[in-house]
Amino acid sequence: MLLGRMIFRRMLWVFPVAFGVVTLTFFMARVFNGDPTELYVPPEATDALRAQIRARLGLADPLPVQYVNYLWNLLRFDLGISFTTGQSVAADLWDRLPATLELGLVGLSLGIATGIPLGVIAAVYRERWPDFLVRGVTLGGMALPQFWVGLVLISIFFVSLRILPGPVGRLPIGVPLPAKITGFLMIDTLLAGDPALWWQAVRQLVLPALTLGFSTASPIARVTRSAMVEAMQSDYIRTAIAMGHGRRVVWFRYSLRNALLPVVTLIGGVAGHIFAGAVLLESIFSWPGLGQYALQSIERSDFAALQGFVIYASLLYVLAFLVVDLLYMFIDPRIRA
Amino acid sequence: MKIARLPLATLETSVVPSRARRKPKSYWALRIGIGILAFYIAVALLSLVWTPYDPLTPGIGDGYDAPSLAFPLGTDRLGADMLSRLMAGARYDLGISLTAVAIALTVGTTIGTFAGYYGGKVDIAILRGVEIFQAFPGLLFAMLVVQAVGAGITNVILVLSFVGIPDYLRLARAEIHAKRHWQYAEAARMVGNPPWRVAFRHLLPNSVGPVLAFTSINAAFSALVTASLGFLGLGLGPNTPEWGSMIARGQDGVMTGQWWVSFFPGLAIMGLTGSFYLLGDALSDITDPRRRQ
Amino acid sequence: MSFVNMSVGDAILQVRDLHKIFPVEGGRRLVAVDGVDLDVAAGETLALVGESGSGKSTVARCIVRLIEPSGGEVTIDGTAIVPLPTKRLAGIYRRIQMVFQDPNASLNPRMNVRQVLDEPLRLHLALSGAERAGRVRELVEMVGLTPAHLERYPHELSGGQRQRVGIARAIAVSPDIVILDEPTSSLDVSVRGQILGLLLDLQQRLGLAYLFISHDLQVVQHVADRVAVMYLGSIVETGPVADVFRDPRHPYTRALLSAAPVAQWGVKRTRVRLAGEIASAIDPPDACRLVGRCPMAQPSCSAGKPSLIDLGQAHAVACPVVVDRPT
Amino acid sequence: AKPLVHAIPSDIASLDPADIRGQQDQEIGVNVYERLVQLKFTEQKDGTLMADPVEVVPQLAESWKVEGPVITFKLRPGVKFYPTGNPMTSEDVRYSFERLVRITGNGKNQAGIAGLFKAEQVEAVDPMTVKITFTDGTGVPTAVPVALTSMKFQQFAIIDSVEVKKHATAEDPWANTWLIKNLATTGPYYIANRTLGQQLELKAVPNHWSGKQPAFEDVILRITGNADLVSLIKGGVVDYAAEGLTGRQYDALAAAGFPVLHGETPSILRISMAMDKEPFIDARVRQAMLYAIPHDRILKTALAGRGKRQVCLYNPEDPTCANSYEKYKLDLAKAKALLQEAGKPSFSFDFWYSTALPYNSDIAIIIADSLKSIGVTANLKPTPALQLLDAIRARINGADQTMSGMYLNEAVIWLNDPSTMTNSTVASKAALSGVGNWARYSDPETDELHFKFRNSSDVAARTAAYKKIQAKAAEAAATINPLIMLGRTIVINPRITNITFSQDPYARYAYMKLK
Amino acid sequence: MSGVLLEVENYSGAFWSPTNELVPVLHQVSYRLKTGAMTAVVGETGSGKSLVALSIFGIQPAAFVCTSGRILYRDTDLLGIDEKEMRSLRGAEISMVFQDARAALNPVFTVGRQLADVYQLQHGGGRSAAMAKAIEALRQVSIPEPERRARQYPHEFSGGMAQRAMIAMAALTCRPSLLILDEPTTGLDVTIQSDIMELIVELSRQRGLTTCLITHDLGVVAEICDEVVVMNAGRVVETGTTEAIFTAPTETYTRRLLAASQLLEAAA
Ligand SMILES: Nc1ncnc2c1ncn2[C@@H]1O[C@H](COP(=O)(O)OP(=O)(O)OP(=O)(O)O)[C@@H](O)[C@H]1O
Ligand SMILES: Nc1ncnc2c1ncn2[C@@H]1O[C@H](COP(=O)(O)OP(=O)(O)OP(=O)(O)O)[C@@H](O)[C@H]1O
Ligand SMILES: [Mg+2]
Ligand SMILES: [Mg+2]
Repeated sequence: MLLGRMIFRRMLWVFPVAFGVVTLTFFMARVFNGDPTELYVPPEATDALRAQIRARLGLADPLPVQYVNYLWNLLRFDLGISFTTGQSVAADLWDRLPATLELGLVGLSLGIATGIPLGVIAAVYRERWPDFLVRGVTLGGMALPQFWVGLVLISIFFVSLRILPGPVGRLPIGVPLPAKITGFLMIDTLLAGDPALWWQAVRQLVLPALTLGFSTASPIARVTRSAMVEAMQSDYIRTAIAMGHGRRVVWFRYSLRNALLPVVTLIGGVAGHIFAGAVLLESIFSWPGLGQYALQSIERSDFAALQGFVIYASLLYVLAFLVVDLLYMFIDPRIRA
Repeated sequence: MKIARLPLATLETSVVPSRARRKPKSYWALRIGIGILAFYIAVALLSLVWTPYDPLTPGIGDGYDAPSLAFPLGTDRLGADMLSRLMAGARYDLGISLTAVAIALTVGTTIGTFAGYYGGKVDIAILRGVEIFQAFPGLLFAMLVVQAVGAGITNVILVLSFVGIPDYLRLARAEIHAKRHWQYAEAARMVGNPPWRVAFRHLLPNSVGPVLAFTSINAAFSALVTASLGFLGLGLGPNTPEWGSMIARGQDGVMTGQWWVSFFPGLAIMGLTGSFYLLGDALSDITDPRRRQ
Repeated sequence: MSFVNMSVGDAILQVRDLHKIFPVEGGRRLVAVDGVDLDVAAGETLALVGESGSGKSTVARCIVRLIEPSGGEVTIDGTAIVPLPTKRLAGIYRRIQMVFQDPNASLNPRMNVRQVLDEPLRLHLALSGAERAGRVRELVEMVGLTPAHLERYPHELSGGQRQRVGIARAIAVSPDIVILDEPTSSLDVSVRGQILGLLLDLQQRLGLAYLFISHDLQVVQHVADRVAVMYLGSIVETGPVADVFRDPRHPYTRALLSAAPVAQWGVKRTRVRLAGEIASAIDPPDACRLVGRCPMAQPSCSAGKPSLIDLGQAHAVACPVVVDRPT
Repeated sequence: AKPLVHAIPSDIASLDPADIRGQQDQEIGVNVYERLVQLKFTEQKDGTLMADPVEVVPQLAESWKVEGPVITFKLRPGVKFYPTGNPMTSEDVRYSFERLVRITGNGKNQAGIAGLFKAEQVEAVDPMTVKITFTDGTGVPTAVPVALTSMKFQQFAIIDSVEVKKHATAEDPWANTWLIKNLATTGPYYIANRTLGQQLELKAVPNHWSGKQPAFEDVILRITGNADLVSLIKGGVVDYAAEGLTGRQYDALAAAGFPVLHGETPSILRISMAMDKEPFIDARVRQAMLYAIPHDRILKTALAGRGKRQVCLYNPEDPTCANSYEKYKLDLAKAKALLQEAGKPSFSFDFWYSTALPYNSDIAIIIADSLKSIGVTANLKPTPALQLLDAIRARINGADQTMSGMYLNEAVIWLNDPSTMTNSTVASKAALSGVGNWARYSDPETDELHFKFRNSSDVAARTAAYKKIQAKAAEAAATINPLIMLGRTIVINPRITNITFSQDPYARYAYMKLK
Repeated sequence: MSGVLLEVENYSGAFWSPTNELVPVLHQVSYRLKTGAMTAVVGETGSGKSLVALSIFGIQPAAFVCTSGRILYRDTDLLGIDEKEMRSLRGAEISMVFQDARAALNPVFTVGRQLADVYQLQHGGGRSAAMAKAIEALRQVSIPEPERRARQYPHEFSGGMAQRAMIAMAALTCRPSLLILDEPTTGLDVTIQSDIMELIVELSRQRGLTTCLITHDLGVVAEICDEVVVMNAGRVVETGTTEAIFTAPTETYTRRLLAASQLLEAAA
């Protein structure tokens, strides 16, 4: 009951944050980015034409009126029309979401699936060679720019070894997408009963997912390691050992469960970032996801698209932390008290 | 039964190796981290007075000259000397991340200390505001602002420090908030210290550990973001020998065999961020209260 | 109102009807201190005993305004501390000081002994640098340290030495009364004796009054003139140490005294047992706080919280049951 | 058969010919729509097709008649729209052109250049005949010299009026929203498949009216973002790329056996100097800048040798081209002397350019380096496109004076005619002219000549006038000083031939063939 | 008294200091725990009481190095056996109760689950049977409403109750012969302390346990222990029966310790 109320209170907090984010985004975009009219007019247009367009874009109103209009439209999920795609921003985001989610989920799972065991290994072999190895590799994973790792992987696996396909997005060129059911190619291809297509999609996914996995596994491994080290020095682990529990039980059941708490927080943050689009990564792999969309809108000052994207990304971030907090309430009984 | 009092034993000679589990941490991470950082600083300082060639001058070589005696790290697309640019780049990447971190650190911890010590409504208001700012993904925020207000060192530094402030604020706030009822803080109040003195003289210096450890992480992040901005062409001026933009300038060589143009700046970035991370590791270890006993 | 815990002579510290309520999760109230009256006379030691969580530290912290009391009055030599605007607080710290339980935690790890002792002098007294240095040296010697210790940092001192520094800091500005919150409980037995000796010695030399908080009854017996026993935010028994220890009246006092083992061979105790664990101080009912654990509980115990009943010779107890039926 | 894969840097924003928003939209436009007339190509030795700068040949119009300001088009019979099957009539042409002038956007502008301002100027005489009366900006019928040539541009595409009208609504009377995403075309290709942000697949229209089927039944426009094109081309996944590659990468691909074709299309790099502000008030200072431009270095280092020096204000193939800028060869001594003479031996200024094009920075760096040797410091100001446009506009309108110094840009001279460019960038700022005159160049004689001969049909006098204008501009060295003709460089898979080059820098898939 | 269950023989050890030197902390520690007896190990903080006890379990801090000596349990040298053998002894033969039971219980599992896990480990059997045993054990240490308490988490327990649960785990769900208690009542309330001590005495009498009680509370020792080992600065100073130690201490250190805890001549 108390738990329910805590969850509810925590969820309510999303709204003021969302409102803050939207307001900030709006004014930041208006104040910093100037007048988008120029995007809509040919360079040699006359001044009268410009005024006409300005009015059509709703930019002739005073700023507060624009702001209220924006909020009102937002309530109806209307984020405006993107100049570069000619689509409604909401539809654009929705279209690109599956690509980002799919890559993000696979990359994140990869990161979690390797990061946590690596962290555990490093912790239990603390200050011995497996630890140094893990720490060295993960140090690289954190210190190397993601775009750089991606480039290197492409040049190795596509250019030199030619065992993986090039960075052309989710499917090889010329291969049409299966009918959109979930938007996830891993699922839709199978639903369409086309395992060959599934395999093609998997091959396209390998390099970007590896890059993403590498850069997410690294912090996860490091946090896991230090949390495990801390947990393993705790009194309750000493108790578990003294009661005769075996090493595996001690590590994976008793320590890891406690060590997971900071890891969950980290994963929440990382997931927030990833699902908001790994900007440079998607761009390098021409992955048609939200990150690439964001980058393009930044490069072309696509006002509406950018604003819509930032709102989406921030809300996602807020939601990720909401999920983390809720998870926390389930993992850590102390918080429920 | 009574055991005779044992003679004052000097250190036993036989060390039983099977029970000798491990040596405690020698500060290798700290040493390596400081070593690399010192090297970078030295290079940055040296580049102020000497580089093999002028790092800003194009056309010294033909462009894409492979590493040779004349150009130990080759030349870039415009024929500028890579080694000179790499050396000068230390100034920018190091300078930017350190300055940004210094600003974020100062502003963030000051506000955080106030919020943490005084608590109450102001504290809650600040925390909520910070939460909103933190909802913006850092790199994206930096890209957005730099794209909007324009490139340039000052802008990049300001944006990076702005991105960092919330973290310091929260960290300092949490530390101070937790410690403000510690006995030495109360003792400090009882000897007549005004609140600000308790907060800044007594509490804050004792929270440097976590803050310092985070500072390294933040510095690494700043260096990476600087490089990413540079890579996107959103960073500093176009001819600035910043490593990220150097990678971007050399990106076209990756697949055509001129690997050195983007390889060396990549290495430089990794060295710098790596050393920051190592320092962060070491510092959080060293300042861990359990180690301080 | 009847102040049964009257001290000999004039009270230098007076606490009247002190309350402290902490708001806790779910809008509930934790009543940590529930109407405490205390008097401490100049040069006297009043011990405040009771189990963990009974509110001893909270009383102390309210008195020196480290936390804001929810109600009540505190005066020191006739000057009010509670209530008093926070801005004027600094002045009272010249009259009243405190020594904390954990000498380790109460010293700033980044200040050496000299800085620790210099700070109160600088903040309170208009002294020149040289005068302060002299005073600092005087202080360390007074607490049994040597000037060589001045440059040391807390981690370079033993627990006993740290507590000496804490004591020196408290007496630096020559207060009238020092509150000692379990000053020896985190020290080793062997050091405990030395610190207690030092405290008694200082009391004699400087005419200090002590409010001595402890749960170690042996120590209390050793140092205190009078004792007040606290249970869940209220004082349940008070009186001269000798009387209370010889003839404890409140069931809780008896249980407490009988639970303390004596480090002597062959001494057998007859324990007065209390059932179960200490109740919670959250939203307490208006009843005797011991109800439910008390072996002598009567139905009437649940009807209202008993107040102290004077037994004469400054001995008072908050239990009508034992007053009616003496042992 | 294997489809033709064309790598494009970003997705298409709009398919509506009247509302074209970017380069990508234009590229798709020339391939899916058709116009009354089209470019005239001649095959070169290397197998590429080079478009004639002026002459046009019939496409949807079978023939036409020019009578002063009036052009009467006879439409080709039997042309059908795909997929509706509606026959093309004069109403479609009239409707298409009416949309052009009604919708706020790029099309309206282009129509104005051609001399088309009002819907009433287009008249459907009978189902197969359209009569257009061209006017100047004030509505006076004038024989606009570029009227016919303009008709070949993508904006003048003929759309299926019957189908489009079905999608018109009260808020959107011109069905703009529908046409942004849908086609109503007679063209050789239709969009078979589109994945937003990833790719667009074209298929040849079955039984096209021309009776010719393209060699590539299937064309895929693949959005590659920042992905490395070299690896994609080498890996054989991309057949055609014209953007996103550096000179070095072209060289490397050429060395690897991939045909790298360079066409000298009139894409001109030019600099303007703010002549109303220090340090560029003195013409000698401006001339000194031009004498310090290292054309050869720019060509070699930044452009890998592709391109050539440009010495005319106008299209070099234009008869009005007078080579007036020939004298500004790299001559540092002369530059120094001019500065000395002007009493400004050293100064610094802001050097503006857009970040949109990768080689802009390289060129700016090289120019700045050269200027450094004559004691002048150029503060590079790479600026995102929107901010730059904003600032430029503010300066031209006089709303904001923060911009000064030098401005580097690239422009394509689509029309082989001097009037449009002169009107926009050389003539003084007025309601209908000077909208691109960043330098604020102002010369009464130039203005007079321009307005007098702008629409003149006296070819010789007109040519002389513009030569005069050009010579004056070169002397003043302020507005749009031409530096380099960049041209267009394309890399293709060796299996492909018949690549087209034209003033509009676009690929035309229907012409391409397999070797 | 009868035989010796455990004997610590000349046990010495050192810590690696941060500067990579070996700092000796235990010097030839020797004492015996007699079968069925309750032996107290007393001494000041840092005298090495816990370290020896942890060494018996092989769970001494990682930086600790044993430099010499043997720990014999039923004639097996515990220092010589491998991890697997050691594990089979833990809980089954030797069991331990730690100070601060709330920290010694895993915060993210229910108390019942932790007890049941140990029961299953030691005795096998199904999960629900183990849980029933766990509840039973909680009942035996006088925890009211054991069914409900078993479903609670350690932070929901008071210190005294957690210590009871800890004792239930170490002495009841495990069935050891030797029970080591490291300051089991420090930090608890005085009245609760007495209750816990009484519980310990009762259980060890009932089950015939050999008990080793580490404490610095001499009052407790005087009251309940049979034998006393006095340690100081990593050395055993004196051993003997409680009566002997309290009535006729031979070493000055022991005398000082006794005097201090009785607050005799305290000011000295
Ligand atoms: N800041 C606080 N917020 C909420 N509750 C508090 C706070 N400080 C103390 N309490 C509660 O007030 C009650 C009295 O605490 P206090 O520290 O005064 O007890 P004590 O008698 O000094 O105990 P101990 O012997 O453990 O020091 C306890 O229940 C405690 O949990
Ligand atoms: N991890 C460690 N690193 C270095 N020294 C240690 C470590 N743990 C314990 N020591 C040292 O070992 C010695 C013995 O410690 P031990 O914990 O056995 O003492 P103890 O008698 O149990 O004390 P207490 O009564 O405080 O529990 C002490 O001097 C202590 O400082
Ligand atoms: Mg207390
Ligand atoms: Mg111990």
